[in-house]
Amino acid sequence: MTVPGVWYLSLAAILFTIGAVGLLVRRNVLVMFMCVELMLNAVNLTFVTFARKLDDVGGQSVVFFVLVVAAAEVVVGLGIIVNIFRRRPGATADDASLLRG
Amino acid sequence: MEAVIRVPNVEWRQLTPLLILIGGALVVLMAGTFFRGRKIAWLYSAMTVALGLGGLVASAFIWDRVGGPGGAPELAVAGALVIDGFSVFFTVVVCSAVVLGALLADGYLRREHMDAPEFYVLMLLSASGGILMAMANDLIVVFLGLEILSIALYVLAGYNRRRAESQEAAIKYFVLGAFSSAFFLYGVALVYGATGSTNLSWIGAFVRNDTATSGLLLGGIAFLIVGLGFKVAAVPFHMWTPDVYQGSPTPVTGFMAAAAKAAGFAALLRIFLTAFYTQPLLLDWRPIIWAVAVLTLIVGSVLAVVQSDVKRMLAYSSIGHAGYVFVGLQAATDRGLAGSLFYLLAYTFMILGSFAVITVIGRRGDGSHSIDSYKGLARSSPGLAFVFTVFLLAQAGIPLTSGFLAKFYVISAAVETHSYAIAIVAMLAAVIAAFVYLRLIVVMYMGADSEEAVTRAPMPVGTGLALGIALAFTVVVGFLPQVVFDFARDAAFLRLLI
Amino acid sequence: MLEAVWLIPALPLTGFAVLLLAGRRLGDPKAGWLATAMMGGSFIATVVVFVGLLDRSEEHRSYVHTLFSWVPAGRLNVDVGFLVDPLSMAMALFVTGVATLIHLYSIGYMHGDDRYATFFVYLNLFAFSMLMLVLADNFLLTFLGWEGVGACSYFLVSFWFERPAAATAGKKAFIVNRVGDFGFMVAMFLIFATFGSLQYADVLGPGLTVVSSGTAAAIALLLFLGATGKSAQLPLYIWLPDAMEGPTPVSALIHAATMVTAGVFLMVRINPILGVAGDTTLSIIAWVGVLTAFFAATIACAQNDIKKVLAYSTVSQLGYMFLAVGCGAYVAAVFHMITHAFFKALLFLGAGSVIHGMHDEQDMKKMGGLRKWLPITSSTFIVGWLAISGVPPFAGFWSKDDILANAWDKSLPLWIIGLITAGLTAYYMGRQVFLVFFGDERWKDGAEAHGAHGDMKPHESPWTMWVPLVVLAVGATFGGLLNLPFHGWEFLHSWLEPVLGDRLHELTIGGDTELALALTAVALVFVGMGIAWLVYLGHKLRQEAMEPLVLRRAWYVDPLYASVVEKPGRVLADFSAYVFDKRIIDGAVNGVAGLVRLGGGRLRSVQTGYVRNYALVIAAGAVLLLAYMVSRVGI
Amino acid sequence: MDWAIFAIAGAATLAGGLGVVLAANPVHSALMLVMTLFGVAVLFVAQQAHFLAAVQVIVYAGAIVVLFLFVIMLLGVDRSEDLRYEPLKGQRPLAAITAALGVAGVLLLARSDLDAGERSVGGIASGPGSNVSKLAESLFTRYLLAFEVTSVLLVIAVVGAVVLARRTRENEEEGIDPESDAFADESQAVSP
Amino acid sequence: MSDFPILTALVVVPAVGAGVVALVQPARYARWVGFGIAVLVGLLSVALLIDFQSGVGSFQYMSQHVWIKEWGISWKVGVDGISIFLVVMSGILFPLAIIGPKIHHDPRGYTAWMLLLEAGCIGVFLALDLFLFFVCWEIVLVPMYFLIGGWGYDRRIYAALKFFLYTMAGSALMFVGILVLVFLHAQATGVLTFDVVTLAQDQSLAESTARWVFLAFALSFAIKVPIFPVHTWLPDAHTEAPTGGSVILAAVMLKLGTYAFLRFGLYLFPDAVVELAPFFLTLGVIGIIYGAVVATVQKDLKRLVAYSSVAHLGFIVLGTFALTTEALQGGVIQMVNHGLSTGALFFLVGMIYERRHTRQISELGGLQKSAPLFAGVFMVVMLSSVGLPGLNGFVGEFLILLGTFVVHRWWAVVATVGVILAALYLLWSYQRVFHGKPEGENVTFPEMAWSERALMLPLVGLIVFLGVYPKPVLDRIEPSVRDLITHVERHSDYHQPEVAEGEGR
Repeated sequence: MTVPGVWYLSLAAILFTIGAVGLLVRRNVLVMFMCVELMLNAVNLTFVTFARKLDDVGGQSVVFFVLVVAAAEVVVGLGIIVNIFRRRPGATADDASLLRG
Repeated sequence: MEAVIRVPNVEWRQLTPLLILIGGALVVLMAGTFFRGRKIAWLYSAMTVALGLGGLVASAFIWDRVGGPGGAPELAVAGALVIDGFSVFFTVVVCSAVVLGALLADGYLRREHMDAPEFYVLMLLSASGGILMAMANDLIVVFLGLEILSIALYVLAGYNRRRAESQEAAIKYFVLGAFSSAFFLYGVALVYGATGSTNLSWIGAFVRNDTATSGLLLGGIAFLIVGLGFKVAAVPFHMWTPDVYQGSPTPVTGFMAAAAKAAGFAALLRIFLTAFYTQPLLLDWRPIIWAVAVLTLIVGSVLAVVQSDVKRMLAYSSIGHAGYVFVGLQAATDRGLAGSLFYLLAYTFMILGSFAVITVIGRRGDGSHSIDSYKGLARSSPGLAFVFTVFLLAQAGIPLTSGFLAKFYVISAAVETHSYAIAIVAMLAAVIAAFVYLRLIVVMYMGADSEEAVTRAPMPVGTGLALGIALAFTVVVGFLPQVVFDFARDAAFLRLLI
Repeated sequence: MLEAVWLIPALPLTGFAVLLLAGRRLGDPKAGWLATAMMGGSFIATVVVFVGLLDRSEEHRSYVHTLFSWVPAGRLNVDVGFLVDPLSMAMALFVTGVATLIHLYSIGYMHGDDRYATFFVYLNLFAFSMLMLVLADNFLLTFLGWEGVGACSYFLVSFWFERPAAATAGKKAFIVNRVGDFGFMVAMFLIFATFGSLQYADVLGPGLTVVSSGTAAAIALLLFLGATGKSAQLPLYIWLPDAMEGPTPVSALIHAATMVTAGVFLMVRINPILGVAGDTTLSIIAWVGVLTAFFAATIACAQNDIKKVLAYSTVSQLGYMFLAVGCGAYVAAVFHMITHAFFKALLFLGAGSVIHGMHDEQDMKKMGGLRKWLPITSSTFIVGWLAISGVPPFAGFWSKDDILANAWDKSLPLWIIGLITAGLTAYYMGRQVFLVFFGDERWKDGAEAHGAHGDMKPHESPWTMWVPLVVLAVGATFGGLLNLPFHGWEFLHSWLEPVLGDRLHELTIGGDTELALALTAVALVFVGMGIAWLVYLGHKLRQEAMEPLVLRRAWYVDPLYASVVEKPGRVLADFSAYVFDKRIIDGAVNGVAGLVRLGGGRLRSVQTGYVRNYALVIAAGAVLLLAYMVSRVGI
Repeated sequence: MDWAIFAIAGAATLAGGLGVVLAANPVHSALMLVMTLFGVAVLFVAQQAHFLAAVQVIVYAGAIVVLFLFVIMLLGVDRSEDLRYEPLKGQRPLAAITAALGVAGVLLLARSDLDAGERSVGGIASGPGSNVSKLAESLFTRYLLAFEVTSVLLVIAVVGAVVLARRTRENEEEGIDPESDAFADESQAVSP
Repeated sequence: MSDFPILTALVVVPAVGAGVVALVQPARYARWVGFGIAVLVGLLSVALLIDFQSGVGSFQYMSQHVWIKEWGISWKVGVDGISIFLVVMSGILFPLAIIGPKIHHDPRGYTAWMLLLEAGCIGVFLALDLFLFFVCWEIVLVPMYFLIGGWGYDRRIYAALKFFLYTMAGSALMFVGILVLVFLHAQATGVLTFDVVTLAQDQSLAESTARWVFLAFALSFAIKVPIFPVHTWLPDAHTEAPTGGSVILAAVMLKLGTYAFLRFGLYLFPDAVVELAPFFLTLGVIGIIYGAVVATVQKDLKRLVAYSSVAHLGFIVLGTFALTTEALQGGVIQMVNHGLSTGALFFLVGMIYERRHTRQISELGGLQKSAPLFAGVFMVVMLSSVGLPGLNGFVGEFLILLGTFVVHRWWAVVATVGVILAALYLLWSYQRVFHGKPEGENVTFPEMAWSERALMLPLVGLIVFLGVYPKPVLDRIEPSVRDLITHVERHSDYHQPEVAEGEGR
């Protein structure tokens, strides 16, 4: 018996939330960024689940694009991070708080 | 199994603006690889301007076919895009932003000794993302457009590597942008689950047939609002805006404020006024837009009051401007839509003009943005002060500027649908915001004459040109708006194409 | 000839205009002569018109000459037009006459003043305003004159504006008058609302029959409020004594002979309304009049300033006139007004002559024995004294007697108070004459003490000053002839008949009673004079005992007003301006701005600069939207 | 069987996710991320998305996580982060509340009508034929534009990376160090 | 004259003139060029007055050009008896304000802003299209803001900001009000138009809606007038503005509010006005008394005059809401009168400041000794302000009170008290400034220069003329006022009460 979609979706929702919370509580920019990846994975899982439930391959295609986007984001994001934190041990997001108010 | 895939027809002619920008970007990139050097930096700027203008011209041709009262909107590339007046309108907005942005970037890049070609490449590609969002008829295309627009902007925001603020802007924009696009994507997923497709036509058709309230769909809508609200800097998803606007290189800020916001709204308007434009759903999302509009108006103007950095001030005020566009969306009528469109177009010129001035005043190092830097500007460069004053007054919504008509249009739409409360809030927010602009004017014209002689900031040709264009648009449209009013009205024809 | 009526005010106006433009160039004394000539011309014009009116039969002695439409608005139409009738002509005659004399007097009196021409500018303007007041054919134009004389009074009282007292007095005169004008204005509104017009012809004519007595009473009392202001009656008399800060001719002209009688004139003018208004209204007027008369007389008994005495005396005499009006004895009122104009102008000018001769000394206690030094002045002054005291056969006797008889006719208390006042009048005027012209030459002590003025000698005035004195003395002596209480001699009575119509008051008492009353009054007058003689010449009684502080301080009315009106007003105004307006109203405005700033500051602290905070807000926003959507679906 | 796979893979996914968040050392976080990615890949397979599962492993685990590790090494930020300490007051409780409400919200909204949508709009996923060819057909027909547009994304990524990584000649000439400490003026107050 | 678009010219000439002045080289000619343009406008306005048909109540010289087609927005201007004199007054005062006061820096900027202001003000008086009206209404804020902020005194920036924001806050609501009116009208009749005449004729709003919309309008007007309790921007703005600015502010800009009450209040919302009249009458009366009381204790001469404006404007409000022919006529003529006398007062106070560099009453004194002519002129102007019959101020005040009394007895009676108070504060301040012995610098206080005499002559001349012979003015005002009242009567249950004998004598 196949596992009902709702289980997958719940799992995805929880994963998404874990990612979101991770971004909120972690100070290391790289870890924060990994958390974004967690969120994207959760979304991917959701898409795939819906694709199965709807018997529609479109959902899977979308995941494909998400992967590409994730890759591009990672490249640029890491570039930015490298640029900033090359000399900052800890790569702490909280350090970037010159601008405020 | 031998599978034959029938590749759908690609309507190249309808995509010309997009192709011009993307292809042009590649050309610039190539040129940049082969010819470097500061001497020909202007060339890239000129190319970009030419490409932007090319986009405008191409738009004009497309407008003839699809826009206007007699035009026939059509789907393109297997229903992934819609070519209609609306998309053409935003192509015009974004291309205008490209032209102005490129004009003022030239002087900036040379002043700051920064590499030119990649800047323009990124700008052009980013613009193409924006146009894509406006044309998109598929949520995943919206997402891709959004990412194209954003990722290029992340890089542009951090383009000035000598300024810590620029770097900080980039990282903040990037982290939060990625965060919010995850939300957007989750929204797409939920909508997909609820309707079976990411294509707006399908979604719309499904929603119209299916009367049951779908929780999934509503959740999806909520997350879509989060993602796009972030892009257009709507409260409470606005918090990146002041920091990023302040930190980014000034021309980038201008471009970002104009193009990214326009593109975000393009997607928002299209999604909500086509796919989700059904009576039961309207009841669900209109109150959200209402609340977001009110919050955006108030927070934007109130926070602008307490700023002392001009870029930051305008960042907050641009949040406020987003509020007005929301007022038009909230009306959810053709007039409201037209109002939002007109607002965005007028706003594009006002804000780019303003940031052009700020670019000049920023001086070498792009650092002097404190309000004190504007002291006595009316004496040292009266022309610049005057032009800035016009832009500020336009943003304040003083008559005979395009800014006034923009407010007039959206608030008319609100009033027409009997949304009086939001109309009043919008006008009061305008008063509060006016304080901000007046304060700047005060400093320029009436500030205590500082002891040290105010040196005249050098004014590059490109910036001057950008200022001239923006000024001309703001004033001429402010006085004789008929043509642009008609343009917005005809473009504001959003219908679900199936 | 009646068409020439416009000339009467036009001539002084011309004088005003010419002097305004060229007065400085004309200089001293040409400017004065020009003004006097204009005034004289005006007098002649008045006489001409008067003769013209005489030509007409009694029932046609009312002629309106309209110049142009002044304020045509909606249903209101007010013209600049002149009403020539017996009352206005009687007034115009004595106004122009007395004014001419005082203009003449001023030529000498003002000689050497820095702003000689300016003085005549004001004087001519005053004459013009007064004549407008008198000749107007509607309430509004009368009000124009009414306010005009008030303004001129203001200019003239504060003529020597360098002196703070003069400046304050002028202002006070104007403002107190304005209080009265309030009544006048409201009365006009009521008249318009009732009659739809402000023309005398419409209001006082046949239209009057439709008016209820209540409305009429309201109109009458409101106008009377105006009259109490202009004619210095209780409770608004306070400005007149202070107004003595002005040059003496001004006091004579404005504050004795003409302007202050405008209130009486107005009351007489509206006699038809008073008729409808009923007895209560008249009683109020009578009582205010008689009380004022008594009250002012008591104060006059203890004043040392030569002009202040005359000022209070004027207030007192005006009280008599209102008493007459209140008794319905309009003729008596007008009669007393005219005789009073003669003798009071005479007294003032005489006082001015004394002051002039004494080198601007006004304290009677520092005078004495001036009889020898100022023969003409003193003799004419004594004539004035006798006249005002009511010694027969001087003018004052006849007019005062007429009033007292009418008071007796109306009510006994009125008569008694009026009678006592007559005695007081004789007393304080006697006191004045004795202090100034008789007794020791006390001014010598002062001069010696000061040394500087050791060679000061009082001197008689130039002819331009004493000629008017003589003329007025003649008037004060024989003025009674205008209206002797004998059949066939009541000229004024019959002259005013067309104006008064059936309200013309006939005494109900017999000739014997009248005679008895007159004798009583004369007796009392002599008693008053006698006491004055005892105190101030005979030194039989201590002067101080007769001048209690409360009277010297004029019953403390000024301090009373200061503490009841001025001080609370001041506090209120300060509160309004510096607490209410600044703190509360403007504070609210600035408070809103402050609130925005405060809100901005608070919101600003949310914008911490930490990316994770921002992300939290985004997430929270997303959750909020979700929560809303959940609420849409239902849990 | 399906349940078992789901349970194991799901547990791995969640454990990996929690590991990413809770591991003090970023390197450990990256490794935990790999675990999650594998878990998700398994779940893909369980739902007939074979091609995606492969891509997931190749692209994510093979490229992205490796890139992360590179950067961690490059920046030398592999020191542990003190997770007991949170400089931003209230951040954690609020994050927890938000998360709880968020999950609750999504689940409440999703609970009733899971497959409310139209079926097979983008092409049937089940039935004969390989998953790869079906996906390919979908990508080259319905999602052709999106597919093409991803190229722009990649160009941007390349250009962006170049821009961000390059040392500019001008800067060196002028003696301006492009890497000069961006936060020279910023005090370290917020760092633990 | 029939073909010449004189009304449009009255707006366009100064507007273009402002641009010309801004570009004139060299700058020192700018002021004279500006003056010439302003005089030209003045002559045009006088020509208009001469050609104006008296006895006609409807709009004259109406001209209309489509501006934004589908929105029913057009450039529609017209003049009637209510607006004509305000236009002429502006035409006369602006040249004086441009050339009269001393300008210590950047005369070119000053002149250019002045001309722009003139265009805006005249635009408001002539506009018969709500959009055009609003545009002009708002646009005047900008030049005035610059005039106060750029050429004002110590606290000029605070004052300028306050002025701008306060007035803008008011017009914010009116803006919404305009749109509500227009769109409800469109929904009721199917015609989207901003045309004032059409909107007024159709009266398409429901009663309760009309009340709210009117209140939105009224708030904006009330702030501009200003009516108690939204008056506090005025003392600051008046005090800190340069002389020319104060003159225009008092003489012309405050009239925008009172005029708007007539043209866009009574005309568009007759029923709501009738209903709310007691409220506004009360505010007007409070303003009269309150302004006077507060003026009494002011220490700054300019501030005192400013508060006196609050009181005087209270009269105009009273006249407007009394809704009788007399009161309305009085209100209209009082607008002109107040413009002349308060304008002149501000000129004079400005001259005092130029000479003594102070406006503190306590630092002045005895000026009548040093400068008798100056004092004389001041006296005449002041008496006009006090409302002395024979000078212009009286005619308006009297008609207002008279007309109010007919319908609202007690309001009129209380308002009349204001007449006493006016004398109190003005005379008292006159005494402190001009009477007494001059001391210190006041001894050498210079007499009026010829240029100053030339400046004051037309004002004093008009003050006297309008006091003595207001008939030509009243005659031209009356038909329009009559029409307006008839309009109000037709669209509400109000009827002007009869006075005893009806028409005239």
